[in-house]
Amino acid sequence: MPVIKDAVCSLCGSLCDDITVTVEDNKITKIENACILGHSKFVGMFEHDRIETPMIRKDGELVPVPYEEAIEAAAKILVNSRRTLSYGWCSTSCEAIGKAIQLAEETGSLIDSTANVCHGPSALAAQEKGSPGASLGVIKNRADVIVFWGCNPVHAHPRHMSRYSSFSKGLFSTKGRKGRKMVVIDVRKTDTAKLADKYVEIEQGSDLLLITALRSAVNGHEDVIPETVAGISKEEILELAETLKNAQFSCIFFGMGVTQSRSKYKNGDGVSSLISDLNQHSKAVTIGMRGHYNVTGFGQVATWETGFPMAIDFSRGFPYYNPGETGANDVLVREEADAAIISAADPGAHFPQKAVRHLAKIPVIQIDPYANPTTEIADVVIPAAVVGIEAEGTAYRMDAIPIRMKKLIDTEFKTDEQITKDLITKVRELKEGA
Amino acid sequence: MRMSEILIKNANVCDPAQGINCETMDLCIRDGKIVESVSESAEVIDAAGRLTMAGGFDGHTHSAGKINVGRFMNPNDARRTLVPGLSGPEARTEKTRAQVGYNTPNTYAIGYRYAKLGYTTICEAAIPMLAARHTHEEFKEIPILDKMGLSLFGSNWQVMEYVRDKEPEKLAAYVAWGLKASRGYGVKIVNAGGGEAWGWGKNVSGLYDPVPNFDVTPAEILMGLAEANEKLQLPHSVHVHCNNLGKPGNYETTIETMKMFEKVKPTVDRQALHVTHVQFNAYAGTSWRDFETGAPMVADYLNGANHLTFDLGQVIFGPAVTMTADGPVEYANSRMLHEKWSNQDIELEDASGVVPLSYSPKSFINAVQWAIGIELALLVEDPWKIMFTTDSPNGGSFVNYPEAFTYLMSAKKREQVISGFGKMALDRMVLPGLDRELSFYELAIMTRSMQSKMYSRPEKGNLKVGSDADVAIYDIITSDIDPSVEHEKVKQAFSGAAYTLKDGNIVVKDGKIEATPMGRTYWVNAKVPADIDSAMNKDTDIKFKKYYTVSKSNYMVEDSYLPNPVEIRTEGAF
Amino acid sequence: MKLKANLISGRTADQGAHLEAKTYRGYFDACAYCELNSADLDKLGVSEGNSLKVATDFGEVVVFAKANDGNPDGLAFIPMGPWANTVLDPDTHGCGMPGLKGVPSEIEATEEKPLDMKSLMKQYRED
Amino acid sequence: MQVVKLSLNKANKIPIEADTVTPDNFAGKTKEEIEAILVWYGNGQCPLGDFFTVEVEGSDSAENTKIVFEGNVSRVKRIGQGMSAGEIEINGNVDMHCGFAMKGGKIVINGDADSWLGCEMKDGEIILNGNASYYVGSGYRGESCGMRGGKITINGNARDYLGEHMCGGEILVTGNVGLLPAISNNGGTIVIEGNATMPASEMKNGTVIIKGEISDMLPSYKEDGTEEVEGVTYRKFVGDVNAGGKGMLLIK
Repeated sequence: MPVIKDAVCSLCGSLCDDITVTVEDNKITKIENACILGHSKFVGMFEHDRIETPMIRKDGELVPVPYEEAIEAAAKILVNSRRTLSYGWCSTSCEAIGKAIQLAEETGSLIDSTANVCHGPSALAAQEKGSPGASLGVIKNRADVIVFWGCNPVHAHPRHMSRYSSFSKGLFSTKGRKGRKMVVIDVRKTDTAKLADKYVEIEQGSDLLLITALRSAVNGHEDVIPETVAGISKEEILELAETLKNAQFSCIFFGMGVTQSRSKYKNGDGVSSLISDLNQHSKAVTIGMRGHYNVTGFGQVATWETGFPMAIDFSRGFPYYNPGETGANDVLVREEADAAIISAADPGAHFPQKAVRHLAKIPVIQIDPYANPTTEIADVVIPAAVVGIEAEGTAYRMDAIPIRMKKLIDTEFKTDEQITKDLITKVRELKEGA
Repeated sequence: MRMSEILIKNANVCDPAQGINCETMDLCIRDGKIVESVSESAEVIDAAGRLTMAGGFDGHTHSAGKINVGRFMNPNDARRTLVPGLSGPEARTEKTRAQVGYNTPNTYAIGYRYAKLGYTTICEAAIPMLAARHTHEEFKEIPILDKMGLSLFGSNWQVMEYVRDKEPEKLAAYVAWGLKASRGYGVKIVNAGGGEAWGWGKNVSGLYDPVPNFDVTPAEILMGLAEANEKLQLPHSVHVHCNNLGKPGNYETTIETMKMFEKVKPTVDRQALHVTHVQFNAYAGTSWRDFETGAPMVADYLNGANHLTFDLGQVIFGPAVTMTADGPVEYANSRMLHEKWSNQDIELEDASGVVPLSYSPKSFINAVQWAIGIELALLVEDPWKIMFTTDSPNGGSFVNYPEAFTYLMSAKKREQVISGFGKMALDRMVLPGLDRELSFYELAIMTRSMQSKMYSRPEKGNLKVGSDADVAIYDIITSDIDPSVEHEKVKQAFSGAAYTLKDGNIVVKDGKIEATPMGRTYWVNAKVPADIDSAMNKDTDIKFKKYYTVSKSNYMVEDSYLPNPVEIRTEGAF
Repeated sequence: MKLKANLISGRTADQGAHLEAKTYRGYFDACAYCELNSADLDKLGVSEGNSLKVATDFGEVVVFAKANDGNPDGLAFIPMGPWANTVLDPDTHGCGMPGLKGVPSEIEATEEKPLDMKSLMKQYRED
Repeated sequence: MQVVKLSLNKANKIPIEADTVTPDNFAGKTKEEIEAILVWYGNGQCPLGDFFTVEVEGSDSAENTKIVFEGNVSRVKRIGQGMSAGEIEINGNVDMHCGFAMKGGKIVINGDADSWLGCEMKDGEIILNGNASYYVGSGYRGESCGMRGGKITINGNARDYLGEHMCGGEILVTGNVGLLPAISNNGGTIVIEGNATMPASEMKNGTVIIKGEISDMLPSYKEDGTEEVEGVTYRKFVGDVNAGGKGMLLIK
């Protein structure tokens, strides 16, 4: 039976590439080295219901149709729309993302990724202050202080700590966890916090206050810090600042606790500034804990193809970018979008009610391997291959390292890339006909 | 679709590789190559006596990979329209994808705009090997141009260990493997050892300052890699970004580095060393207070040396984005200028940083930087040693090349700019005393001909029979124009070629994109004896097992990333 | 009695493990709950498995009660998913990001049962 | 004097992008010419007359041209973008980017304004007799300079990031503001008569006066005595210390 080594796990932004997969009769029967999330993706796919056939909603019900009919219906929606939202494209390959962007350009659509409800503010932060980071192996080999701020890798990135951070060993970190100080800053004592040497419980929404206090401490302005900031005593803040200053190499990993809370991107902006200040004393970097396995890839591809990482509006034929105006939720909550194409993401599950209600009102095209809440409000549904298992392609890890995902088993399903190409062809046909 | 035959009539050819200096003749093209003659059915382009050169070749540009960080952190660059027709947002057309940007244009704009300038080949100056797929993914989306890239070796653990342990053969084997893994064309060394020091927030201070924990000096790294480069008989020499870049007084390190390479014997008919963006490395003085030009000293050395080439790194006034594997320099820039700062250290390999900035003629430092690039071009007598660059977009965007050409060709144009400088700036430069004006012939050498030799690409940068039919026709009648006076016309003509042909396809006509064929990617596959290769692989196996976070089997860039590859094989002299 | 709580949403391993099985009971179990600490649950007089009604300015949703003593007083957590999103803040704050953490809420015990995923989504289609 | 009255025929959801609607562009034009001016609507362009009933009185230069919007134009973006002279009056709510990069003239809004009001404004005046949304007088994404000159008066409340990256000019808010007003300021004056949260983060230069209550004062300001402005004595704070800032934050 074929055993595939060093397979890439296409679930979260850790993009572990040391998975051993056993395939029997075109089924994955065994998987080694993966976490619970990866295991569920690789082995679960033989248990979960696939969308078996293209479908179109007729009289309120999704009914099976031939592929060509679904493509034509989808293309018609796109051609007849004045403001299409193309959304998702994060649990898929960079090759598919490139085609999605081309489709958006040719249809004058607006295209956005799941960063809209995840690390979008981190991009805005980088646009204010830059993003001082490193590849994950740099942390593994060098870091003696690791901070997890508003993130919970035990749940969201289960192998992160063993492969890249807290527990990993490297050239200058031979003692692994013993040689490292692990700090967790969060609003509640998460399972990650339980593993920390130091847990700092911050008042929800006060991240920028704490970041600013840390900066003042690091920059020698202790005097401006009051006795308590963000629910934390000045003494504790000064101690934390000393820990960071005296590190040989520190890394602040931050998650949605930072990006989604009050002050939004100004928190990430503050973290970048704190990192810059810390480098006056020691080496420090920061890395965002990205969720979808290729949300980083969307940002990369979109940036080189359009100049912008997300929330790109092609209405006028050239890319325009302004999250707050051109983000997926912006145009749904304001009820601007008159059609949507959604792939490799699930806004039905992950957008606020008001946005989902608007999606339910407009024609929605969904491309996905699995039924999910978005399917419930979709009008054209096109099943796709599972990228990273049934199709190969490029993905970018949370630290922007590109890795090629392997094809592990055969499939009859078309890839997102192929479906999108077919849509481009059909859209051109319809436009020429018109 | 490729026209099989083209006849370019009445071309005023300037092709220094053949010693042709603006002579009017016909050029024949068949199947993408320059040929002796074509049949009567050939498509005819009437050049009408206009200036005709081989396609331009930018041998040092940041156009794929790190530039994406620049785009990402500067969305404001996308809306800049500083150079009409070559910057800013442009809607898609039937022939072209949508475009944005100035210093950091999207990939499509890079292809179209270089082609409009008559350029047909670029060399990306820095591929971080672990992230090499990224560079090639961007290459795939840069239309028209032929591409190559230089892989970073200067702070690589395996390299430093082999240098320290005096294992030159294994070092050569590792370089060959790294080039293959990253599909690189040559060896780039950025601030040798400095990337590793930056891993601890430090830097190396010069050629003989040991790299922390590795017990090697930058000088040893440079010499070790040069030896490996020659052992592998690579088509390009080592490509060096010197230590101490951007620091007053660094011209001494630069000359010292150049001198050190006098003892390197090239195994291929080309230079032993290419020193890049020398403008940033030709600074005299001891601090920014007494900062002044070091160009005369560097030029003086270069005039007596015959073993090396260099490029300018010319500064353009206005916004720029600095991006380099020299991590500590970028951090220092950001603190000094209070600018945003991105950093990306790459495990076991190198560092990098990106910082936007703006060069102002009102700043005496920027004015002197501007002058240094031009001084180097004018003070160094032999243009075959000089490649014209702005180190795009470090000194400024490549779309300003036509503007910069006028600095070299017209003393009047220089006077115009210099008249805006303060006395302090004028006291720190020698440019006002230089009256040399470069000819079209000399410009052609610096923008295409010398690159052919420097990169051992005989089919590029010239119009010899058998060469690639990459041709640029500019709307200039050389006999009717005095570039010294009519510099505006020169700039206009170089800003939008009358024709650019790529492999015999008309890709630009009257400054507009006509076709967007996919270019090639050149990479080097250097042969290494099997026993040495296998010994080296045992060492790298350990690196991957213990220190990398990517499996060795997932490291190598797959064929699918190079849709149109050209593999250059070298035999090696082991 | 109504408890005023600061509501946040976020990932959990269980929610993540069901990303591609959202039509299953396991997903419902992984997402249709609200965590409070034991003291807060006591205040509401509910124990794990009872129903809670969570109301904000943006909607209300019925979910199961779950205890998590890592939560400080007055902090409520619902895993990211359609149940949480019924009550989160749609305003994108000028930067594209809705209010998915830090939404003021009122929580009370209820006899109603949480809707399954399809029933929840059906409302949106039919309203 | 030329007066152009525009009445929206039917409320729209997809925004109209009216960057061509300025006194500079309308001056001297007839009703027919104005109706024919193209505006973006989603991914296509339409003549203004498709959306608006246009009435024109007189014909004059830009300085002497006044454009009046009758009623809400809450989905019309970029009104008055880049205008250099004349006046625009909006008798209702207006969408994003109103007065973006304006260089002169005057805009009066008798309603609420959506985000980016007076963004990157260089000169001129905006009077908002209603509430403003996010990013009043700020800069485009990634820019280091927002508003450079002119004056914005808000007779109401404003939301977050008011005056982000402001480099010059003046903003007056008679009501309350949201989070992080005057963030990353590098010049200009902001006066807030009501309350504010986390003001003046990373201010390098400029003056911010807050007459109401402050929530969550950032721990990066040094108290430095008092300052009297127009007869009122304020506590004076200098900073932001982390930006090496010389900004002045005056609070009660």
